[in-house]
Amino acid sequence: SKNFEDVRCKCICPPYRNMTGHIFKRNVSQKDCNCLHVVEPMPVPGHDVEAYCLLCECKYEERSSNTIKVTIIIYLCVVGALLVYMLFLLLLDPLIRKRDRYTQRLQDQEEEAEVATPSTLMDVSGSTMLERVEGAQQRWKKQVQEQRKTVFDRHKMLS
Amino acid sequence: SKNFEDVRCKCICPPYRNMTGHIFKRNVSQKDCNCLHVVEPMPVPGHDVEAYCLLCECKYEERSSNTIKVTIIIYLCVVGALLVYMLFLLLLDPLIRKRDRYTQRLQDQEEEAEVATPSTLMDVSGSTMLERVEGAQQRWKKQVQEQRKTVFDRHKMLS
Amino acid sequence: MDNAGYNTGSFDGLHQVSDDDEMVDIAGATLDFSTTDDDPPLNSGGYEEYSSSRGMNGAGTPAAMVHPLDDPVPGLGTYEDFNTIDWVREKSKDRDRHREITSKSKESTVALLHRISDAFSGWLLMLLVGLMSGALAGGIDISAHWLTDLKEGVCLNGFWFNHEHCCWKSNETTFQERDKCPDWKSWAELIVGTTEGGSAYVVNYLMFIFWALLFSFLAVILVKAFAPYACGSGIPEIKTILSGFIIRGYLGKWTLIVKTITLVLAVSSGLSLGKEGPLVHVACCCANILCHLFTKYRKNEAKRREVLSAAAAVGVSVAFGAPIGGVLFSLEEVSYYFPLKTLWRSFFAALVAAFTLRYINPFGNSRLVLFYVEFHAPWHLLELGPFILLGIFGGLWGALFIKANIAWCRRRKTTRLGHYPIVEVLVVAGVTALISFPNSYTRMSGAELISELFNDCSVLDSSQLCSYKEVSNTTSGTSVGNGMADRPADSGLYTALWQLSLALLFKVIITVVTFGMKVPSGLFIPSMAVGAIAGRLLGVAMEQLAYFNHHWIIFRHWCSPGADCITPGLYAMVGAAACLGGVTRMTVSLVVIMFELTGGLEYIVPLMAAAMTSKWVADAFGREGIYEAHIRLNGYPFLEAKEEFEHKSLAVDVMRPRRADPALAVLTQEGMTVAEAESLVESTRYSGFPVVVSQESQRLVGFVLRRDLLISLDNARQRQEGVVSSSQVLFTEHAPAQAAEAPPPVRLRSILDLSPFTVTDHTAMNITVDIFRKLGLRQCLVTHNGRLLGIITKKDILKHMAQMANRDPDSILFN
Amino acid sequence: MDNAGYNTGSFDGLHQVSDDDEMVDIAGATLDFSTTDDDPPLNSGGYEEYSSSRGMNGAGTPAAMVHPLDDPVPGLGTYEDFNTIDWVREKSKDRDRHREITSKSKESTVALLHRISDAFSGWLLMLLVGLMSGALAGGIDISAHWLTDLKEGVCLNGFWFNHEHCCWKSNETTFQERDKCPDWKSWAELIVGTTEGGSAYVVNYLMFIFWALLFSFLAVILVKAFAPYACGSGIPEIKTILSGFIIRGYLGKWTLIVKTITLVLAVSSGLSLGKEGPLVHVACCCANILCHLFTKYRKNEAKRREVLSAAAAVGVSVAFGAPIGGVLFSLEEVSYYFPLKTLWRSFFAALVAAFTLRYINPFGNSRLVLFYVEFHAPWHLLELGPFILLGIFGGLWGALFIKANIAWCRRRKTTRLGHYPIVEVLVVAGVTALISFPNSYTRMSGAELISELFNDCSVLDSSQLCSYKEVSNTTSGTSVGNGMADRPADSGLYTALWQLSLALLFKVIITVVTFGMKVPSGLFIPSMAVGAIAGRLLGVAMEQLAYFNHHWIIFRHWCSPGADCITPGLYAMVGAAACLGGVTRMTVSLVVIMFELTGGLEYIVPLMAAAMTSKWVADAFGREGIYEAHIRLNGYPFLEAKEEFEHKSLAVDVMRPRRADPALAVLTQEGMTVAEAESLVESTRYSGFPVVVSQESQRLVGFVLRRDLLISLDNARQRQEGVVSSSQVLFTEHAPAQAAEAPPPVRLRSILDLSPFTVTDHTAMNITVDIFRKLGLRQCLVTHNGRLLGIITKKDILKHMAQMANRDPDSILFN
Repeated sequence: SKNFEDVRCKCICPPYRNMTGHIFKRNVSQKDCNCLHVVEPMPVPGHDVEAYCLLCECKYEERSSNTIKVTIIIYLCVVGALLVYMLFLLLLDPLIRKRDRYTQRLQDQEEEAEVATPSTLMDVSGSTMLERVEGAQQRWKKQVQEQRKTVFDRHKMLS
Repeated sequence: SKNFEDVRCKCICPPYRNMTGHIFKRNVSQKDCNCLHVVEPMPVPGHDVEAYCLLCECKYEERSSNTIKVTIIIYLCVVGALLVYMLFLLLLDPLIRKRDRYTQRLQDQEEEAEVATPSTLMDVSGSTMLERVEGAQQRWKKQVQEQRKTVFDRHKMLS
Repeated sequence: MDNAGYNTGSFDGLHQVSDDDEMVDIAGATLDFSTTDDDPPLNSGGYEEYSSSRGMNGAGTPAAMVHPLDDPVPGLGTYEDFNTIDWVREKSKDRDRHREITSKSKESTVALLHRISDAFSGWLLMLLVGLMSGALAGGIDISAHWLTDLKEGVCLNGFWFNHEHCCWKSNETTFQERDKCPDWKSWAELIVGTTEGGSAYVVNYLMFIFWALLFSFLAVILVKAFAPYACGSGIPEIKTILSGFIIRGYLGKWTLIVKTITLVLAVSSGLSLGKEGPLVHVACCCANILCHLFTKYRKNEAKRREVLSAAAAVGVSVAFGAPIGGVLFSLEEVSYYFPLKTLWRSFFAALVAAFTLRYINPFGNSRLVLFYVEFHAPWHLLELGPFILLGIFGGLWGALFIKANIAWCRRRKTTRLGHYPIVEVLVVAGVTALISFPNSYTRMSGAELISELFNDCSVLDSSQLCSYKEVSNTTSGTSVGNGMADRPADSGLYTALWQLSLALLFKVIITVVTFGMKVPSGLFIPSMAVGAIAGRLLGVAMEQLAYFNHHWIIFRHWCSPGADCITPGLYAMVGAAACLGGVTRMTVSLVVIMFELTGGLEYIVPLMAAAMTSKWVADAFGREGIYEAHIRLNGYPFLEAKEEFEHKSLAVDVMRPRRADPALAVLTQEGMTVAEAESLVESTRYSGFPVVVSQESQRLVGFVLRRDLLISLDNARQRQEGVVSSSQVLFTEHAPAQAAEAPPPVRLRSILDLSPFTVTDHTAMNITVDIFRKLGLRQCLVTHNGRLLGIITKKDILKHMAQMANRDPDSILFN
Repeated sequence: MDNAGYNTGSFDGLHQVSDDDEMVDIAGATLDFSTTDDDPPLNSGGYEEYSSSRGMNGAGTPAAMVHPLDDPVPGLGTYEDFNTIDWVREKSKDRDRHREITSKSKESTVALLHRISDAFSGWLLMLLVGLMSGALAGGIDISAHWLTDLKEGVCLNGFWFNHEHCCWKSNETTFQERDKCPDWKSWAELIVGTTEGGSAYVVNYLMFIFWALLFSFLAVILVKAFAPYACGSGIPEIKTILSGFIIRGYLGKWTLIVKTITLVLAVSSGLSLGKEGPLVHVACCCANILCHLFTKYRKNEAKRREVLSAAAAVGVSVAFGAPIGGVLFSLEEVSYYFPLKTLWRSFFAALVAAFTLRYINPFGNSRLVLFYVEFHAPWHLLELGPFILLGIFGGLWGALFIKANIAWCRRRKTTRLGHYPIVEVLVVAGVTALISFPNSYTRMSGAELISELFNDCSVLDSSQLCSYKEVSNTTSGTSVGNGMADRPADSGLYTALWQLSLALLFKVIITVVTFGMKVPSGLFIPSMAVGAIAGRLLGVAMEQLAYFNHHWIIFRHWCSPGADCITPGLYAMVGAAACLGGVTRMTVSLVVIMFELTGGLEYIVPLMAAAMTSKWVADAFGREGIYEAHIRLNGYPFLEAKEEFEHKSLAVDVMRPRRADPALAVLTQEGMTVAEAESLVESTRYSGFPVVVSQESQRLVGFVLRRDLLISLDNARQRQEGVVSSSQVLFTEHAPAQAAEAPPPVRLRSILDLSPFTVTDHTAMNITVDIFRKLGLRQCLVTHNGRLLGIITKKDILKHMAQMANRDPDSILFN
């Protein structure tokens, strides 16, 4: 099941008798991950192989390039989605709302009628899915605003 | 400072090409504790040495024979002293005490006048070193007796 | 339906179903889960609907099974935001629940199954927390690595590969430049087409700064837009939450998403911060969210805190690949209430998380952390001298850092600086990028730097730090080990040392202003980096000293020429431990974490010596670690379990009312009307009222919470027929004889806590503080010869402690 | 002078000096230190001498510095044997002391030095405990090794060498018989002059039995003669002591000496017991004795228990070479009150002890334990199946062992069997020797057996367990590791398996009757041996199964021919952990100990799986581990912190007096005469009396301890002029107006505890139990609406818990 791309045996051979160090990589199975199988071409004559190989260090490594790919793509998607949603909230949302029946209520929210607001919001929601989502979104926005005030404006927390 | 006797380098070489396994010991310094220095005479011809040595495992070990000697001797002394003292308490002590003024009081101790006894014992001690030691010994004996009753007779504890 | 007291207007069935949806719906527009028991349902008017929907729902979804212990009035037994929970009440609620399930389980098989699933739900939850945290940590590691390398260039055979993975198979890598391969293009190569020369350098420099600014801007803007609570390290707040404080939304799903995302951005932007502290916050968020799957934990604040304690262990476990160290960190540093059961569970969860991370294998080398090392070079007893020196350095750095950082944060809190969080982040990120690019040791990420510094110079190494002069006969013999004899330093090493010194200076300064900015920021990595640099410098110095002076009496016995007697990497490790210890004041958990990082028991003594020295030195300048200092700065109601209360005060000195104050507001168990009770509640701001037999005798009957009282009175007025303002409020068991035409009384014995904690007025405050700490009380009544005298709340104690320490008692902000 | 209340008759200066002598004098005839505050000084008549000697002494020895907080009346604030301490009182005593020193330290340099030395005395004490315990453990290891080999033969070039050290330099050892050398003579060789043949075997057999009988006889006779408390493992008693119980002499110097000596004898006699549990007892004895060097710890029972908790960690640390595991063992298994400070200190002490032991190097191989292993063979996920099987086996063995051992111990306790402890030991030792000699796996000591079983078969091994058939091509390739591919078993291995099976059966049976005999006996090694045998058997079986069926679907992916896929040594290790876990119910500490024994993080998951399964399986048969079972068998007053109190009882159901009982015996704060008070004390056996305002109102003022009251009244009668039986006893602050001719009142407010703990009658018992546990109370008063109603003591709670669990409440013996 392992991808051919995703295993390697990496041998690092340090400088030896006027030769510089070398790095060798091959994809062989874990069992064969040793100097004799990986170091090709062998840079030393036959009788020196044992000594040269003693100095080399071979490590078998595995990775999953699919995991990496999927992770990075998901990450970029989430960042993108958040940015788009942020722009939407910043730019488009106020425009849409302007001709909305919620306008009144949103202005109410600006004043801090904390206890009453959720229930008044709840009154209108509950009929269609969209409106309930809307209501939840409003509550969430209020909450973030509250957090923003606590952290950024009043510096009550997390400073 | 290290005793010549107390270091060794022990190489265990497993069976190799029809040769049986061997154990080699030499006292060399830690730096020299490797197959080449310890395995003498080398049982294989020159070109096989590397391979043979790869199979051998060499371990540098230290001990302190003085520590061992002292520990064992101390241990035996303590055991001996305890045994002698036990025999003394068992055999000689009652004989000495028979013509002693303490006889009366010791019999009192047999009855469990627990609270009063220590203080009456204390009354007579305190004048000479010997008597104080005697007093302490009596108290200790009483305590051991008490423990013995708790553990061995009444089985109140440690069962 | 389990979220009693949630949305007060509509308890209809439809909404109940959607309630469960919302928990898994992360598509943006939903309510943060933790508001589910947020809004005070003072104006609940839908009780009938509520109970009917409950009946409907009880047979429905499995998550919504019947809970016989549900309070009849929604909202009873919940807490408001920024309040402290009552541990005793929560724990006995859970015990009642458990007893109920146990006794029911004898009746039917379903109930028995329910009991078994209830018993194992804790373990299942732990498994899930471990899996989720491990997966997230793996994702963070991979993304951060990629994004960090993105500042430098891009991989052509797959943009998602970081530098190392881009050259995974390439055979063009050489011994000197191990990650050079044609697939990886630096920005200069892409833009101006050359890798060498001044123009390439300038392009790379500019791109580096550009990305740093972009990443940090994105991080701060996302935090500000979606989850302000996601900033900072989170550990001070989690400590406070674990001690019983409630911060709604702090461990919510928005916080989780935004913290995960912005943590990667912040780390990649090159700012001097680490991901270890925020990972603890992330793990706690996971735990809190997963708690909502299990009734046992969703509805009980105390039980949930047990899970959070375990989650803190999980966070450290994945941050350092150290499960045991994580558990000890949670025990030593974070947790408040840590029963043995939690010990086992957090160990389990930490293991699961570590193995999940191991399975994901983010670094491709089977290690959980970048700076894992494995060396077995011996150390000599005389080296304890330099190790203790490092400990002193670490302690000084810790004390200095705490003082400077707190001063800076106070400045941010109080002056106009705090009004420009975005500008602040951008400026710091820009300056960091500007200064750090020219120096290769600041350009690399903190974890890589530490990894490089911890590394012992073997023959296989080609880094600048290992450029020693070759001495003849070094490779003689057949010793296969990695250890190499001490050698004189080469000019490359001297350059490296200069660069390291500058990096040290830069890190020390920039970390002070970075920690506390409005991006997720951990402190472990920068602290360790500072210590590792200092340690490596000292280590190389010692090595050269020993090499050139091996005839000195102190070196003679163990540092003969040709011997490998000093390991600079070990010094770096000890230095890192010392600095981390100085800042956080961890001891055992620190040593165990380092021990798990290196896997060798032989270094416990050097690490211990350094950690202890560092703690003692730092304690001489101020008793509190960075987290406690931040807790105090923010005025959270946190009763430190480590420091003893040393003063001679008695309970009577701390309790309210003071001598000059008006008498304590009490309710009587009978004889009060609803109107009187309501006006008493309205006219005061206390969160609870003692109930006494009569005003004259002041003999204590019980204690009733303001919130419970308000809800119950409200409820009675709306539901119970004939209740008017002149109705009697009764806390007694049996109603006294009343006139026939009198309105029916309101019976409130069910909300009365009949076993309030009391101490006598002569009780020493140290005992009282101990009781508060160990039992997790919120308030305690004070009596004298059986008469009620006053009340002590947690806030009173904290204020008193502040006063005793000559601090401003009004710095305690919350209840 | 610090031993206030010690010997009541002679407080002269001479004796004071000798008092310090006694502490270091171990020459036999001195008093065990722990009786120093033993005898109740009810009839103290020498107060004047006492205080004068105190004045004399205060300027004298440094250990006897002035303690301003000394009680004026000797004996106040001490406890009687077999009583429970009051943690709250002890802790606030210590805080008062500390505060006093702190405030004094501002006055003079001497006082400042005193304060500093006081602050560091804890660390110094820990250092000493670590050094002493480590040294003793080293001595025990060396002696036990030697004595064990003495059963077999003797070394001619130095009788003090054991077999291995005798052949230390000999080059006559061969690969097959690694410890054969001419210097070492078996008894047969010395007596009949031959090493082979029937007669030699018989002589060796007889000598083996002779030595076993001699050693066990010496052990039991020394225990009986000098320190009966030295028998058993000691951990149940130490648990009880740490929870606040007092057993005078249990941690005394005679116990230490005799336990050390007889432990070696018992282990060497070949009995199926280990030295690990008793080492904990030895370490605690060291700590207790060293406590007497520091006033801070000598005079405060609570502080001393902190040190003892750390000492328990030290004991495990030296027993297994596992400092972290030791600390966790102390935390999880033994300790009751374990503040963070103790965590740091016990870690420090455990490290010091481990390094002392490492320095002594008892095995000559730089390892701290005989059965240290280091293998890195990987394991496959599918192997979790057999590991869980081993966990089930361990759990079953644990449950069975506990039941059988407790039944046997109960038999010993109640029937005539208990009257012949010496005969019992001799018979068991004889039988053990008789049966174990023919089987080489029972003949060797438990630790050696475990070491052999844990060992992975490498090419270097020549043991019977590693006799596999040679398969061609096994040594091809240049793999340098020790791992070898799986091979088919040889006949030698089959013989070994048979022998192991018999050994398993024998060990299982003999351990049940051995544990609890009147010699020092630990349980860890026998349990681990049982598990290791079972694990090895299963491991070899799995290996052969995989070898011969490598085409099976479950083996195909990981067990291809020529691969080293199953490590029987790992199975042995997992089995050992499972059995130990089943018996002791340890989890985390067990895993960490095993982890430190092997040094590889990769085996945590198998160990964890086995330990958890084992605990769950064993818990299904009975909740308590072997130590708790022994505590219950002996009726010690131990309030288990792990199990929750699940019943619905209220405080009013548990308190005394019950409904039918006579009213509570109370004192009034004024109006009682000395004679009345004395007769009240005489006519009851309560250990304390509440003081109320008046008999009618029953409003609580405070609480006074019986012992304090008796001592004070006695003291007043003897010292205060004019006190007669009709004198008033006053607990009030201000004396009421009295007739002029009335005798002077006895003022006892100073001994009155003005802050007794109270709960209301409606408090649920689970909360009350929690309060008792967490605060370490001895008693608690029960009130109703401010009136005193009754009292709950720790014993009442334990009795109630016994009743709830359908056990005999009278099994709780002590107070």
